[in-house]
Amino acid sequence: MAEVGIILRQGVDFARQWLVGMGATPFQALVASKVFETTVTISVILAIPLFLVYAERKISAFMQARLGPMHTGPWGLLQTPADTLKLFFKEDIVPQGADPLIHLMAVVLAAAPVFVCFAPVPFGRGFPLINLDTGILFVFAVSGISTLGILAAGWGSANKFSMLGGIRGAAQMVSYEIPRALSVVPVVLFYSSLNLQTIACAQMVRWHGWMPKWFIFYPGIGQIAFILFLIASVAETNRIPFDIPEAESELVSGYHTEYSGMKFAFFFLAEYVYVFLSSALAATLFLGGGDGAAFLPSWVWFTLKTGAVIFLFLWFRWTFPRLRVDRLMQFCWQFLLPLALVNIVLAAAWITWKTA
Amino acid sequence: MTLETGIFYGLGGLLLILSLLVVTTRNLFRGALALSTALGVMAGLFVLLGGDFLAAGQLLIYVGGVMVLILFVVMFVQTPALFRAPQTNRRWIPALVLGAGVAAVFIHIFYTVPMPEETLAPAAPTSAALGKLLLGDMAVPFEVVSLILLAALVGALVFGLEREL
Amino acid sequence: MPFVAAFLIPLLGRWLPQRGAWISLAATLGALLMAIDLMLRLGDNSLHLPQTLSLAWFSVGIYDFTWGFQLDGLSLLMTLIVSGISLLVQIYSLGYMPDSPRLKHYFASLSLFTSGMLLVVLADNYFQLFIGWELMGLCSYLLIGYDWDREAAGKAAVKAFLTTRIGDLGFYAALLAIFLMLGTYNFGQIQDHLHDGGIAPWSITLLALLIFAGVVGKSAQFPLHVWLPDAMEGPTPVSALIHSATMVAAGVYLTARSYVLFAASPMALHVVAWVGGGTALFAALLGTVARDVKRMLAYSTISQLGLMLLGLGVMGYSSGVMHMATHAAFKALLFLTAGSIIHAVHTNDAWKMGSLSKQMVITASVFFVGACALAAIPPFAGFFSKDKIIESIYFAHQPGLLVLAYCVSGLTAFYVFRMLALIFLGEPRERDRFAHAHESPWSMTIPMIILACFAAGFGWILNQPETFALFFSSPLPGATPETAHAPLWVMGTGIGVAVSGMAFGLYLYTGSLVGVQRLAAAFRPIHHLLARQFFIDELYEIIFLRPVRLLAVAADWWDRQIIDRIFVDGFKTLADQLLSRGTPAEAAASSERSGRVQSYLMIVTMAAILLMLWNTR
Amino acid sequence: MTLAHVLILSALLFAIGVYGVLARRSLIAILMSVELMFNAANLNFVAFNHFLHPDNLWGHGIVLLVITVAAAEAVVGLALVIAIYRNTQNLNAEDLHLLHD
Repeated sequence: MAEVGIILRQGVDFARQWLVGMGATPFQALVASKVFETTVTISVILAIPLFLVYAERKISAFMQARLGPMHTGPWGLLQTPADTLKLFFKEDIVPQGADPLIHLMAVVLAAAPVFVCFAPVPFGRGFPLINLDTGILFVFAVSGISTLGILAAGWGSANKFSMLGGIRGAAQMVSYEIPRALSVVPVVLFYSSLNLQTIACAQMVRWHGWMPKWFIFYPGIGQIAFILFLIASVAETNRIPFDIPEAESELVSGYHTEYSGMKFAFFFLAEYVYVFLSSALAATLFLGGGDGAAFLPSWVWFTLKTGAVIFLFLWFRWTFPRLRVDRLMQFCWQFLLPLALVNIVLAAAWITWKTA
Repeated sequence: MTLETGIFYGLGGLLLILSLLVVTTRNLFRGALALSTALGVMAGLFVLLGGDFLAAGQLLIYVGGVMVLILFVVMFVQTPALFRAPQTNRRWIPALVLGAGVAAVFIHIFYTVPMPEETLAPAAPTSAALGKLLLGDMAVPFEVVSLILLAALVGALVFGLEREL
Repeated sequence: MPFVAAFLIPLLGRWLPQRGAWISLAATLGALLMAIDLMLRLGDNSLHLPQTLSLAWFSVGIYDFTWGFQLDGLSLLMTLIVSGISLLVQIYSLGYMPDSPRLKHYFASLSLFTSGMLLVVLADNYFQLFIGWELMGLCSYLLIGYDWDREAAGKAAVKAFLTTRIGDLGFYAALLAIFLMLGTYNFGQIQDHLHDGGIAPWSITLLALLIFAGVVGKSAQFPLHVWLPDAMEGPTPVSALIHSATMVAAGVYLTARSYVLFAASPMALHVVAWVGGGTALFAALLGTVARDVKRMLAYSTISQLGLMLLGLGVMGYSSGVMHMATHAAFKALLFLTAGSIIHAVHTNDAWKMGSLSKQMVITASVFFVGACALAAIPPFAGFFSKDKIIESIYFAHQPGLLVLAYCVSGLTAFYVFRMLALIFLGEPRERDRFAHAHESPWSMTIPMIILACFAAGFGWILNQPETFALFFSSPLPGATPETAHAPLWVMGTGIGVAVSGMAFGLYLYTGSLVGVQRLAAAFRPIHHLLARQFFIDELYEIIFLRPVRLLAVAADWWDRQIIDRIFVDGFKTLADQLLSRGTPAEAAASSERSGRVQSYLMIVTMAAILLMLWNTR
Repeated sequence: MTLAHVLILSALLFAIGVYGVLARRSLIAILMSVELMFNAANLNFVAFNHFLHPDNLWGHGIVLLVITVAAAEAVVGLALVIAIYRNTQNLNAEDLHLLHD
């Protein structure tokens, strides 16, 4: 297998030169190539939830000693596309008394930022769409916008359960964003860069010639940061055990109770893409990105690591019970946040000690 | 017209429309959403002017933080009557005149003061240099701001408490 | 390390057994081990003093601030003492307060306190020292007020905080002055400046005196001593840590650290010596009449701190510092034994105890060791250092101070053995308490025994030529004849005074106390004066608080009667008069005075526009 | 895109904010208008930095501080709004004139 990223990059460069040769200005060629790259990336990302939903169903079924979807296609492989098709053709209902504009905007605000977040993520060699200097900060900033979408969904549905779900969701996401961002600060300190590609490349070295110098292997600091990031990411994606915004037993379905058809599908999609994004970030920041033994290309390694983290997400779902809402906040502010701060101090001390 | 100028006009127009929406709409929730979008557009303008770190900070703090808070409060104090009543007070005409006056005076000033005419390309990435600046020459203002934040935290707690301390 | 522990304890303490005490213990132990390691490396010459380490911190304008550590004999000694005593005190606390509900806060504050003190002794500049200094002030407030549901404890905490703050004001002014005059906080650079002779003598005196104000506050010297006896409201281990060995010693440490400044100004030295000596005598007198066990010790602390400053004030740098070291050991010991006694009999009043040596053999014997050390009976620690102080006074040719020191020495021996007799000898005065008294658990006795060993032998160790040269070599070039020996009578008189004080104390207070009461009756006015602490608190009330209260009342009256009545209401009437004439413009103006924010804002905006137009024209 | 263009944009934005502060009834709307004015000022800082002093970043630093202070202002302001609402069930700036003599 080859380095798909580098091949793609070369292909795009070649196409751009060809366009210029055909009489386009370099600027137009650049725009065209960027549009192409973006389209490709977004299509790939859009396909990811299909696999994730299938994987989630299968894995959770195995964890509960069931078989999961079996009837549609071989091993139930076509179940998810079928469900997607069904969602496509469902009627789009706007509840009476709801604000239709906000009802619609909520979907856009919740789902659109996710795709933007992928721009600086390096999926392997040659991959990041734009080599953004503020990389990780950009991702956090843009993913913060989704909070607005959840609030708007809660408000725009004219439904008490939605409203409660929206408020809970916003409170939870705003709170957990802080330990999530702070858990990454040690990484940024160590590699003195916010750029995701720089961070990934900096981890492609070895300790004593064999031990991968991934961030998670820094004793103490790396593991604490990774666990903090993982917990906060699970909370950010509103998944069990942090799924009180949509807790079925309390709030029907939380903020997307009143959504149907494609609008609902987009909330659903956004959640799974967020899972993928968080796992990809975890792989980039803590697990060395595309680093790995040479017999596989970097994008395969990256996918494997991301898959491993995604598996953790699915595993959590069937392992932990749901937290009560006050416990959830207490956990964030009284445990995760101080721990993240202590971790930053430790990291700073480590660096000072190394450089002194 | 370069690409940057085009983007600038686009973003600027969008910004003005959105902010007009903020001050005119009767539905506060819509107004708040428009404001958040306007702040996002502002982040785009920052990028255009070479402030990549600032743009991310703007999104993170304003859109992800302050606006969520404002939406929260809107949801907290929502009364249907609030949205049907006229949203301007009795003096909206003088206010309009004054607003126009402010704009006119500013623009007048900008045209009387000599301005550099050249346009510049977006600068190099700023995060590292900005970090050095904030912890170096701007250390004291930085610390003062942290004090202000602490005071705001305590103040918000005191005002927001249901019962007296 | 204790600094990290201070943050870890509140964080993790909830889930840990003993509420996180072990984190604190481990961190302090780590600090102690590091200090011992440094000490050993000094021993085999792999490390040379002084060592410094500094990092760029931040810069304001042209000034760069650094975050630096300095290690020399003095700070190494202090590090050893602070971490050692802190460790012992923490072990002791485990036994003393095993099931207090706020143990987490307690250990967090202790750790933070220890780290503050370590910061003070390791800092290489005044700015950093000040941070540690204030950190300690905060922690002492927290720890004294630990039992904050008792009113006395809360008041004592506030008193301690405010009183030390007065001194800190001086120190703060000194910081500003140092920076203005020298442009640096670094000890080494300040020393260089002084050697260059670029500063006027009066300004050195000013700096030294301002710093001394901070010392007076922290080390509880007259007239800011009032907080220390009250601070005994805190838990006893806290008293042992803060009010005997470390925090109050920080003041003396600061004097020693700034010694170049003091030494360059004879006048400042005189002030130091006389304030120290005066306080020593004064507190020793108070100590002879106190009833509360811990207050007795508190007065003795004040008195001993006075002695240290006296020693420093007569150019006896090494004697003062050495006394600080030995005092740390035996005073911590005395406080811990006092805690053990209080733990056993549940009272602070020495008159309700008696004959306890029968029940608490270990406590009694270690108390005896501590008492001997404090009284400067020869082989014990206090003797060596106190002798050094007396010798330095002798070399300074200050007969007045010499007499003062002898008086203090005698009184010290007197009151400490009075205390010993009251608590451990004689008849049990309250049968119930006596019957319930018992020896303390191991976690309390072991630290006491260790400290007793130090109280016995520390002076001798420190007096060895090698250690002496390591820890006490003066920072001044061409120092006083530290190695010379005074004539034997100087030492002899000291021992004689101490022994006679001891004998007198034992004689008077063993057995029946009738004689004592008769004596007190005979000197009734003096006794009363002493028992009320020379009316210092009352004096403060009259001098400072009454005028402030009067001023407050006056200000209140002024605001209500003059400002509100005449100006505000007057203007309102005036405006009403003017506006009631009723032209349309005035009516409009009146409506704009409606209390509505936005109308006001509108006028402001209008004015702003006009101003801008005016300026750009 | 020259400095003048950016400044005019920010002037217009500021004017809209002024109008909002002066004319809106709801306290929350007034707060939002204040945020608009803050942003107009920020835009000016960045623009001046970009066009006049491209060699340093003081403008950016100040904008960061302004954003922080604005966040603090919003927090306190909204806490006040909630307190007022709890006491009076009313957020109309015109009805709040306790300072009226």
